Amino acid sequence: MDWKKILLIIAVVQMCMLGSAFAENWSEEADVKTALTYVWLVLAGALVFLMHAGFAMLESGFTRQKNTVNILMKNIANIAITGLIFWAVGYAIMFDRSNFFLANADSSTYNLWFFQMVFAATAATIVSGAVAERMKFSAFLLYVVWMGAIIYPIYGHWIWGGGFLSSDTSPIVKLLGVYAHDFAGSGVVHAVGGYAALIGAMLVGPRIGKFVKGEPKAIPGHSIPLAALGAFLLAFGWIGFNAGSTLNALDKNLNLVVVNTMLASFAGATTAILITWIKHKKPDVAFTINGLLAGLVSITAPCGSVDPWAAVVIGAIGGLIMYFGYMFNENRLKIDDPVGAIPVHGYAGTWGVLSVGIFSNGVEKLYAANAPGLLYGGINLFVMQVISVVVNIVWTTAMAYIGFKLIDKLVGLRVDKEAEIKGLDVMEHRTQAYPEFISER
Amino acid sequence: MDWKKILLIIAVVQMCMLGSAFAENWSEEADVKTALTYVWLVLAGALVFLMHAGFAMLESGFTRQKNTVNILMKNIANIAITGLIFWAVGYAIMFDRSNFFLANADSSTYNLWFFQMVFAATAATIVSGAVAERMKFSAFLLYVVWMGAIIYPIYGHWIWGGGFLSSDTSPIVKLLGVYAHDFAGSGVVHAVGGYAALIGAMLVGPRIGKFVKGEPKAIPGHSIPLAALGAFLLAFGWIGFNAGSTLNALDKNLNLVVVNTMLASFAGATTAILITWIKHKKPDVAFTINGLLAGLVSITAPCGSVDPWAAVVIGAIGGLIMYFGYMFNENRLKIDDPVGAIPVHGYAGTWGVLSVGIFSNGVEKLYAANAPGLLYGGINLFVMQVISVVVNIVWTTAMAYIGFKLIDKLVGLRVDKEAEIKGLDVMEHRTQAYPEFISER
Amino acid sequence: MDWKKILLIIAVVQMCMLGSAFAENWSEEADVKTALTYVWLVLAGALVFLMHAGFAMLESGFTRQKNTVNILMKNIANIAITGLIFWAVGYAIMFDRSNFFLANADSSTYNLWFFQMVFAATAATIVSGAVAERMKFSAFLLYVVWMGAIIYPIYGHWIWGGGFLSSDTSPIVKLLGVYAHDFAGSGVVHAVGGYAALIGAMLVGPRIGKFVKGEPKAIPGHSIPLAALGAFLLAFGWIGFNAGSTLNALDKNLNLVVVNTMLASFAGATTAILITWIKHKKPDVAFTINGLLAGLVSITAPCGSVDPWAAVVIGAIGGLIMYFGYMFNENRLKIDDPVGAIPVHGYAGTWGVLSVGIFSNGVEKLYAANAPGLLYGGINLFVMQVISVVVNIVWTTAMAYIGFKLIDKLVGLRVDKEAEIKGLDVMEHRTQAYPEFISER
Amino acid sequence: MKKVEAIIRPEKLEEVKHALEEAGFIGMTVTEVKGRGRQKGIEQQWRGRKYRVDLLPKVKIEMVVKDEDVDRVIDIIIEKARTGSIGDGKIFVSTVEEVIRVRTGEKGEKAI
Amino acid sequence: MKKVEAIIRPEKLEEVKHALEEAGFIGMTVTEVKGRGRQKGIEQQWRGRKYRVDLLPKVKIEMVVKDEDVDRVIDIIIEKARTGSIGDGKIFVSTVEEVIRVRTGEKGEKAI
Amino acid sequence: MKKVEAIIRPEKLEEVKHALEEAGFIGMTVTEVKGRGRQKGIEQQWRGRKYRVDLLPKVKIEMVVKDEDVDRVIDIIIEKARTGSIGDGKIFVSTVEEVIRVRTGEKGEKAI
Ligand SMILES: Nc1ncnc2c1ncn2[C@@H]1O[C@H](COP(=O)(O)OP(=O)(O)O)[C@@H](O)[C@H]1O
Ligand SMILES: Nc1ncnc2c1ncn2[C@@H]1O[C@H](COP(=O)(O)OP(=O)(O)O)[C@@H](O)[C@H]1O
Ligand SMILES: Nc1ncnc2c1ncn2[C@@H]1O[C@H](COP(=O)(O)OP(=O)(O)O)[C@@H](O)[C@H]1O
Repeated sequence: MDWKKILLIIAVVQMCMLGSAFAENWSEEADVKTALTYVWLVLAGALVFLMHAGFAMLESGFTRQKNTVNILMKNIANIAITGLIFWAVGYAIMFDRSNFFLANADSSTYNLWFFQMVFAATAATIVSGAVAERMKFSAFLLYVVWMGAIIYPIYGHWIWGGGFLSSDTSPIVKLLGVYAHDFAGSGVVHAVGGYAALIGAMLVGPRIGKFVKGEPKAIPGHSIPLAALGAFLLAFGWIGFNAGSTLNALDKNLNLVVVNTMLASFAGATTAILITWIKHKKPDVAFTINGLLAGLVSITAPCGSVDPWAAVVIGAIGGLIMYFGYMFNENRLKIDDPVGAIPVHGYAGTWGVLSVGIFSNGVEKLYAANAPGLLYGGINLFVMQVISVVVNIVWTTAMAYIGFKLIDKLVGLRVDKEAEIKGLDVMEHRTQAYPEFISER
Repeated sequence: MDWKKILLIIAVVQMCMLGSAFAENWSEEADVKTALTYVWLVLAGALVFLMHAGFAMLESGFTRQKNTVNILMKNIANIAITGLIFWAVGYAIMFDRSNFFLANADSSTYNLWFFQMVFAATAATIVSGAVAERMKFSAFLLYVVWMGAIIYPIYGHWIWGGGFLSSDTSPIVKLLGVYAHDFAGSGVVHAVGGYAALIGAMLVGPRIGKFVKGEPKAIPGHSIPLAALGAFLLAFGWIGFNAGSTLNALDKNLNLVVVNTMLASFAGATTAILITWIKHKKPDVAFTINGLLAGLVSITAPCGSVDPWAAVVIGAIGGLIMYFGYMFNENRLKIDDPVGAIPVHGYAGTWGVLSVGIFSNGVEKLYAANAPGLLYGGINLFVMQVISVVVNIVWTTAMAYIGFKLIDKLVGLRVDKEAEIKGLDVMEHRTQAYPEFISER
Repeated sequence: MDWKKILLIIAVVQMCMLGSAFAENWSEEADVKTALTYVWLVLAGALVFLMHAGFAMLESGFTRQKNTVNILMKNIANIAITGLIFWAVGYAIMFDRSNFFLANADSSTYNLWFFQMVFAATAATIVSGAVAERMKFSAFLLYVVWMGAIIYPIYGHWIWGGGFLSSDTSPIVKLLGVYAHDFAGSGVVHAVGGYAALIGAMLVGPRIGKFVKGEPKAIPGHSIPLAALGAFLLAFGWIGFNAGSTLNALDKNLNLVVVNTMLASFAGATTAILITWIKHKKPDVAFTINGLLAGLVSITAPCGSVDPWAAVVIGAIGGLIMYFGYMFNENRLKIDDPVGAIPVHGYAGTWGVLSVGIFSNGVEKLYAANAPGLLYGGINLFVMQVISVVVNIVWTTAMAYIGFKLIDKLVGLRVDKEAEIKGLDVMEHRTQAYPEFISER
Repeated sequence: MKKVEAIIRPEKLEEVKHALEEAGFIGMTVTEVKGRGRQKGIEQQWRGRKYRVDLLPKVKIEMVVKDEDVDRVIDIIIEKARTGSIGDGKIFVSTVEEVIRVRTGEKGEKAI
Repeated sequence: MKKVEAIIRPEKLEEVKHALEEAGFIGMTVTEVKGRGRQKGIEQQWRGRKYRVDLLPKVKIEMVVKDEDVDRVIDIIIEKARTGSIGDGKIFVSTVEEVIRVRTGEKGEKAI
Repeated sequence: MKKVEAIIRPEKLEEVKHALEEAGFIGMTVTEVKGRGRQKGIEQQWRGRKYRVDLLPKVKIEMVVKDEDVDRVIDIIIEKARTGSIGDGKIFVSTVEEVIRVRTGEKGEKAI
């Protein structure tokens, strides 16, 4: 979604209404094309909503039992609070300054708000897994507000809301003759979440016992079935995430989007199975799940602009980046990321944005990169994507750093040692994930 | 959905067909508008169907391990049996006396039947959680038949099927000049389920150990991850539940419905986090989940007739009602409701119906209250909503009482003490939820 | 879907595009009817995709904890690898020889590929549960390739791709004057999966301890909640599976399809509750779940061609066939099928195909059997269905036999005794499903 | 000092624990066990196939007490854990030579 | 009376239990434990990182029997639980001074 | 031979285990237990209703060792398991009359 696109959508929708946008006649039926798009985006948005169940399950499966209630609470609170923040300010900042608290909204605004709100909540929730098992619940809630009100909508505005990376009047766009393209948000949603997760995990520090004399140690999660269920729910929701991002049910490109999304996720999972089988003698389940997701993250930006074979390549490389990125984080950067959020959403997200500049086939579409990538002889698109990646990383890490530092001052980022050892469930929520006591059976 | 609406839908659909409804030409394609509505309601209905997975997970997570198989069986049996009953008699009683066993049905009847059937099953399943861990499986099945054949379709007929609360020719409608409005069923579905749950829980009595010398004791459920998954699945399905209830894919109001649904659920969850944090020092996960659901239940009636800010208020109040209602039930009424079904579906459901009479903005729409609430200077709508609430409570409690008393005579409501202590799984189903025996590992 | 149908769909879609299929103008919006079908099939396909979460949960719930990671890995790997194989060769073999690697594809091809790919993966995954807890991971992956590249697409071609059972020019079709009809794949998908499962389970042999001196022993699974969740997800996905199979959003028959799908599943579950209550004194949860699924499998072929009452009968008989088939397999054939895949998908699948020849009401529709069954005086359709069943069983068992024998030569089918006793999770994946160790708490 | 090891019905734990507490016996260690005695086990089924779970869930209470307290402890346990039907459990008494409190290193009866 | 405490492989429980039953030894208490002896533990991995689980799952059988039965019980356990490779387990024997049946209050050998 | 039974904090297991290993004491059996001593238990809540979990999770280590090793084993456990606050645990020592290695049938001290 870029500026051009948003304008087009809004124009189309407005044309379908009698009178001005803000005095629309609610007792008339919508035009059938508009209605089709409405229904489609409601359903696609519902699928994205379910991704939050996916995150909740994935993250609790990949962390220890004693912190499970805390992870679940974070996921529920995240969608609730981001939703309210996005209603109050986020949407207005990102798209239209007249829509604070959804003032002046018509039916098409409501439609778009819903679809965009579930995206905003996705960006916010990514951090949850990376700082799991040690960040205070109150600190996390403050971060959620910061993300939903500032970090996400401002960067989102630059790419999707007519900001300097996508506006016709922006000098950089004029210079290069192309827009920064991020179809469904490898950068806007995932990399923003991923680099905020990087900063969060660095500032909160590793879990007790993760690094012993600098050596990373395995701290397995507590339930692979929950993690696998989460992965399936995420992949399911991703169909809505990507295909819905045409924002137009009549855009025939959405079929290609779905095919590319599927192929990249399959390639990511298969690559992870192979690389772990080779490197560690046995196919590893946690990496396979992360590989599937890395494939999905990678294809999120290019899915409307590349051929299926390229989707396979992009997804496979995404799987490799996830694997080596995870190892690099642990071995070199000594970052503790219990669920692998940083390589999956951050590194593979950046790769996804860059891959547009490499593999875009340049075919004219309603909404695609609409310029050739390196492989098709184009340079400018690639340059533009590099710029958007740099902006993405600099902005996100800087703002996340400021946010987490402020929160640290305010309430402290990390639970005390006793709480970490006993578990956040008992200490922060006074309950346990599986609270049945021996005598109760 | 009210009578006027149903007629309109049927008329539209019939006009789209050649010849009479019951001799429709199946080898022709449907008109594109009709087809869009068909597809939309099938998908929205599918989402509602998945709510039954949500109920099953929520209820098993919130109850003890020794009764988990029983809860799951009740949820599966409920949808199966209600479905068959609604096919045989329920639908005909509620909407059209010529459709027993779906006789004389055409494509639009089939479409509506599916969407209504998953609603009927929702009303029936609410009781399951409230009487959990002590009601006989056979008694529950008989109740399901009673609910699906009598309690639900008759009250439903009054509100949605052209009965005395919604028919143009009804004296009360003539007198007040407004219809009772219950968009997607805060009253028809949730309050009916909730008050039947109240009666069921009272008649079957509290679980052994719940009240010790009149003091309520905590009996924690066995798996918070299952409960949280259930909540997410329910919220996901609710998008179909509410947005589908326009019964018309071309009604642009459905976007507002989705926005209000989301905002109310977020407000409900956030309120529950805050109130428990204040009152009990720690944010409580079970109440947070119930708060999310209470927000959803509350907004189900008003979601097509109120502005987004009102949805936030309605959801937040719904969360409070849930919390204080739960406490009141345990502390004063000494009712044992393991999953919180009565405050969530009953009390918040009633609140939802009343809130229409307060917050309805009176904007003319294809299907909304179409009259102003108290805040907009209207009185009659509020009076009508009060009447419908009274009818709802009197009818449901009376019929549930008769039903459960009859069932008690027939097979007995409650398992014996031994079965309750050992668990219904072993005694009623001869198996366990996690049946792996030590030597099997 | 038969040949006639596919041609019709392709023709319609092509007519909606300017110029030739392979030079379509991507920057134009799709025709609204075409767009509606696209959106519908993407969503229906997404629902079918989620069935893979359902299989993963069902199968891990019904097997022992020590093999859970293995089952989950098999389900993830299955969808990933089948997806890639179906992209490379499967789709081309089944539908159009010019589409290897999705070459020459336009938007409608992409749309159909996605919907068909999730079906192919369903056929492949059915075997997973039947050979669970003892087949090598590598052997299973090779089987997946064999299924997705050979067994499934070739049989699928015969029924849905214009092969000898459905082509106008086929001698057998000319002779009988009817096509073999398998609406959504009781035969093409489920029976193919089910009989491949039969051969797989026979060749790999029963688990250690399943038969003691020829006597079958119970080996309970490890989590009923996971199994029940799986069943609900499968039923949810099935709505897309069956209703999507009209391949045309404007086919009004899809409402009947949904109604029949629901009713048959309810009848299957109810029958299983009753038969186990009678035979074993207590309603059995595992059989109830299998009964629900058997009802769904049975109705998958006839759902577009029969009346609702017939759907109830077909589903109920499906439930009985599942129950007695399972008993027969264990008591007589001494086959060990941990999840009941063979009776559910194989036997009930065959029943579904045959039931078309019995209950088809012969009403002319866009896509249905379009010929009367035995009950309506027709003979030829029944004969044709019997033929297709025979071809189905012979082809599948023969090819599965060849495949598994080859794989046995190549890598061996079965893990060694030590691995089976210790569990495949530790031996094949070096991890555990619930890996939290005592000292980690 | 003696170790009193009582294997009782899980549903009786709360009552026994409470009564012991009232009598001043606080320290104890509880383990979930499975046991078999005269009680026959419950028949279960899986897909209609019967199987007997002949090891039933029990709870084991271990208490180390002074020699002179053994009889009172036993009496309390018997009083509270008895239902009169098979499966009520067993109590075993044995000698413990030394008890040490980890926190302080104290030994003998004061460490109990 | 003696307490025989045997720590064996979980997969052997069924067989040992059955053999003891045949020989007339019904009463027993079984606990899931983790143990370490000469056996080295299994190496596992999580995201490619190895970790050794050096406490392996075992099953502990506790039986209180008459003095004269100790040897037979030990023989049966050894016979059924032995595989010959490291990790087969250990048996410990100690004295129990008193046994009480909760249901009846009976004491001594008749309570076993 | 003596059985040393130590009930310690779960989070100390790894350290204690490691230290015993260094000192040459490999064989042990570990059980998850719940215990109560002077420590008061944690208050939890469920829908705002408080309840006290007065049995806290502990880990029981059982080691059978030669008589002369008892003191060293105790010292190591105390050193590693002590935090100085209530709930550190207890150690019980009792006599074991016989030890048998299941794999070989060896008896007595060589079987430890
Ligand atoms: N000889 C024994 N050794 C060890 N534990 C025993 C023995 N006999 C019984 N138990 C334990 O005591 C529990 C209750 O024994 P049971 O025989 O069922 O009670 P009762 O003697 O009252 O019939 C058993 O489940 C088992 O855990
Ligand atoms: N000294 C000991 N004290 C307590 N338990 C022990 C001791 N030695 C071994 N065990 C228990 O016995 C189990 C099997 O011991 P192991 O040494 O592996 O067998 P083996 O000596 O036959 O090779 C261990 O897992 C542990 O539970
Ligand atoms: N008399 C006893 N008998 C059996 N176990 C005991 C006894 N006293 C304490 N324990 C066990 O030791 C654990 C720690 O005891 P606790 O009294 O809390 O430590 P401390 O004495 O250092 O305060 C308890 O949780 C319990 O498992």
